[in-house]
Amino acid sequence: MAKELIVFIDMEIPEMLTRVEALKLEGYRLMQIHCTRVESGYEINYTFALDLPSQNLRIHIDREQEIPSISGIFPAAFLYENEIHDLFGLNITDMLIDYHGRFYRTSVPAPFGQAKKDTGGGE
Amino acid sequence: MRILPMAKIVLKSLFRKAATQMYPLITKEYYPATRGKVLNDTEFCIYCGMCQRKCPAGAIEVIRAKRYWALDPKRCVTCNYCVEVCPKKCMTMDKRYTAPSTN
Amino acid sequence: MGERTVIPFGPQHPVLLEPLHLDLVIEDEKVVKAMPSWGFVHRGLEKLAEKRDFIEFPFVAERICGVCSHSHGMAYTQAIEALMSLEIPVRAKYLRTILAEFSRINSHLLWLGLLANALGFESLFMHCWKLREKILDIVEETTGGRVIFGACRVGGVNRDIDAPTLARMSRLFTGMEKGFREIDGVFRKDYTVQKRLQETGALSRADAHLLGAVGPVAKGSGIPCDMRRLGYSVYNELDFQAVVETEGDSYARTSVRIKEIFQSVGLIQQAIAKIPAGEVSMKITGLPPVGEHFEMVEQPRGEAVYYVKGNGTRFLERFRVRNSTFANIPALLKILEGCELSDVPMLILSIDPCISCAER
Amino acid sequence: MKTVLTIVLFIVAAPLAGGLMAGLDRKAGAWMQSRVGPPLLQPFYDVAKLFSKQNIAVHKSQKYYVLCFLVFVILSGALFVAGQDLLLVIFALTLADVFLILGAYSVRSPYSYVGAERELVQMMAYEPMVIITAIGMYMVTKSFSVADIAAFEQNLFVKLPGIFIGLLFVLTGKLRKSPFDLSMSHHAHQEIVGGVLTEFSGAELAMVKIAYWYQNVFLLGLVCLFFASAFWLGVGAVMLTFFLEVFIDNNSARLTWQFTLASSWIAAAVLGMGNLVVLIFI
Repeated sequence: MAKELIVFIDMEIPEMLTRVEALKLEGYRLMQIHCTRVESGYEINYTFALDLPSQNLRIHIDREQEIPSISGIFPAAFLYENEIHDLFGLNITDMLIDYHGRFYRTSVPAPFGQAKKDTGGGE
Repeated sequence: MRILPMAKIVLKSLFRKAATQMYPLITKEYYPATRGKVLNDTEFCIYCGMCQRKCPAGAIEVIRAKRYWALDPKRCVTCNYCVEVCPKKCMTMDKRYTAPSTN
Repeated sequence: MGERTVIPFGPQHPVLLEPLHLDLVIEDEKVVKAMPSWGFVHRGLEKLAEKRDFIEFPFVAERICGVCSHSHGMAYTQAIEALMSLEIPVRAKYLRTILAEFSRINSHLLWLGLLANALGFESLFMHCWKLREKILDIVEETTGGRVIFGACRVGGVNRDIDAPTLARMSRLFTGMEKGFREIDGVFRKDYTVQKRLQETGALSRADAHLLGAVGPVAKGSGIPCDMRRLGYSVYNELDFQAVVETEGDSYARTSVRIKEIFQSVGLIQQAIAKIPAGEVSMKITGLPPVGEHFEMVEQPRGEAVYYVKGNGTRFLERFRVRNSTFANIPALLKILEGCELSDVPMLILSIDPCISCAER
Repeated sequence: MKTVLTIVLFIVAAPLAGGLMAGLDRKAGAWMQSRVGPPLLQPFYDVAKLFSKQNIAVHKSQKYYVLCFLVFVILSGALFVAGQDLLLVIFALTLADVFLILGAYSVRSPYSYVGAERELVQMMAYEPMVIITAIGMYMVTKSFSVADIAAFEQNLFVKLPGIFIGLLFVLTGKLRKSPFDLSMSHHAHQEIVGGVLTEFSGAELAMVKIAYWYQNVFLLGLVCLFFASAFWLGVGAVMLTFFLEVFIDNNSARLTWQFTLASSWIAAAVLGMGNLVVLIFI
């Protein structure tokens, strides 16, 4: 996908929620949600698409912060949110279907949430 | 809507040779490019460990001091990358697969 | 109103070859509710990107899935190339596209076989897979791998395909088209198959959009959601239209996939006719810069979203895959509600699930 | 004395014939699917292996139900070859099936339950047609006794073509072939796994398989009865029927129980009852 078609918009949680509702009314579909660990905490990307170009809403959060679920607006979001909860250990509230940490059966709890170790490649 | 459109195919197959083969009794013709299994001609190997470092599956173990080279066939994903990076070109990709074992 | 029973369906079930577990609440034989759970094959491949050199990682990315492996490799390499602003040789792009369409035919034939199997139609199942074998053979001959092609490398493809072989690849379909037409006739005209597929698992256009369905599921409900229209690789130079059906039932989804087989044949022939001479790979210098990139590709099963974030080292900061199965699960739950128990395997298959893709 | 010998011959030879038929079924099916297929004697190897397996019964009573199933299948076959009342034979076979269903109900497995329910539906689907067959045979030969029917000098098929075709229709379900292999399929590629047989294992499963061999021989004997006046014609009809069932199996998808029930009853009403009505007026 051409780079110019992807727009990243940084915002706060309340603003994000109103924006998501507006996007739904405009006929966007939820493309994906993903979380990335950054130095100051975590950032969550919400990608929406209308036909083909996409919009990315991005929020920055801390580990303890509660994130309201958007599965009430886009029902399909519950899968992504459970994934983020299980892999990063973040608190997402009011999910449509909450697996309470039993979505992924990982041997280590929240494996993606831990700080990156200095690895030199290989095993 | 048609009744029994499959009948033609089924009847044709009934009187033709089966498409399957009795592997491993009969092995198929492999292509020159087929990635079957990794072989190393240790006579020319300098045990540099390049293959070990590059292997995405961590299947190769090289100990330079002991002139030791081993491949764990269960971990190997036959991606051919070790063969590509080998500086001495002593590693080859055999086009035959590892034979099945019964035990 | 009958007694409610919960039937555990999967993760190991003879019909459902994917490690997906569903708790089906049934009333007599009617499914009232379906509750999914998974996590049986989570391998942490996204995390592995932090430990593997970005040049070596296509091998891992391809192994996310065994059927659409080529499109995973293609998506990963395209994402890295975009991140590094590399312009790879055009011939390499063409070769990738040709192989991607071969992989699509392979995937659809495999899926049609599995659908026939779920319907208890063994001979059709075997026949689809017999056709698929020819595709796999030519792919093995040209790339070296039957299932995992291993063709995509950052900066191009691993080996060139010479002109006579390309011509043979194009000619292959003159013989195979008859076979495709035969199975098309069975899937779309056979009374028993029609009886099972038509009007089961209907998904309206609005629902498909709201639930974020992608790929043949969305196309079957009338949404022309085909990422190839973005024109990545060389799709902008090829002439094609997204296949769309409007009924939204299992029959529509089957039709979409059968039509896509014919479409892929056309795309391969177009690409082989147009392919320019030249290099097939380029030398990579430098490292992925600090930055991020989204890459969308149309896999046989639907749209896949790749996200890569570089940090200026050999290892990616974050690598993320969202494949089509993940996006289609909510649609699956919707179509499972109110269906017959006997239709459950067929409906699960109708989204073409690949759990190892979805869990990575 | 002759009757006793016939019964003994049936008890010994029927499983051999049934097993060979099962092998042939798998072989012919494989050829139709472009496969090599298993050896002809594979069903015997399978059963021998099943007997050697560790015996795990989910529920104790299962064993007795399976035993009763086998005994009553053999009994119905024996009554048939002994030339007893056809109705008695049919109801003995029904009783046998009831034991299998009880066996499936005796364990708490949803797959087994659904399989048992479907088996009941299947019984409802084929039973009318089988009874019409007996009535049709009675109307032609004026006897329900298998011995009398077999000794009847005319070819029954000439007078009962509708009933014969109707019987072939329901036989598809009874022989566990697509499109009517609802409750249990030989391939186990089914939404309810093995259906009624899901919870049977080891020796019990082997016994069920042997019972099916007996039953298939008996069912094809019923087909043969239509051509009893000319023995070789009967054998030909049986072979053709068998091939046709394998062929249909490889030519159709599995249908739903609603469709099975409706189509079987329609077949019974149109072909069976139609044939009976014609018999009354000629």
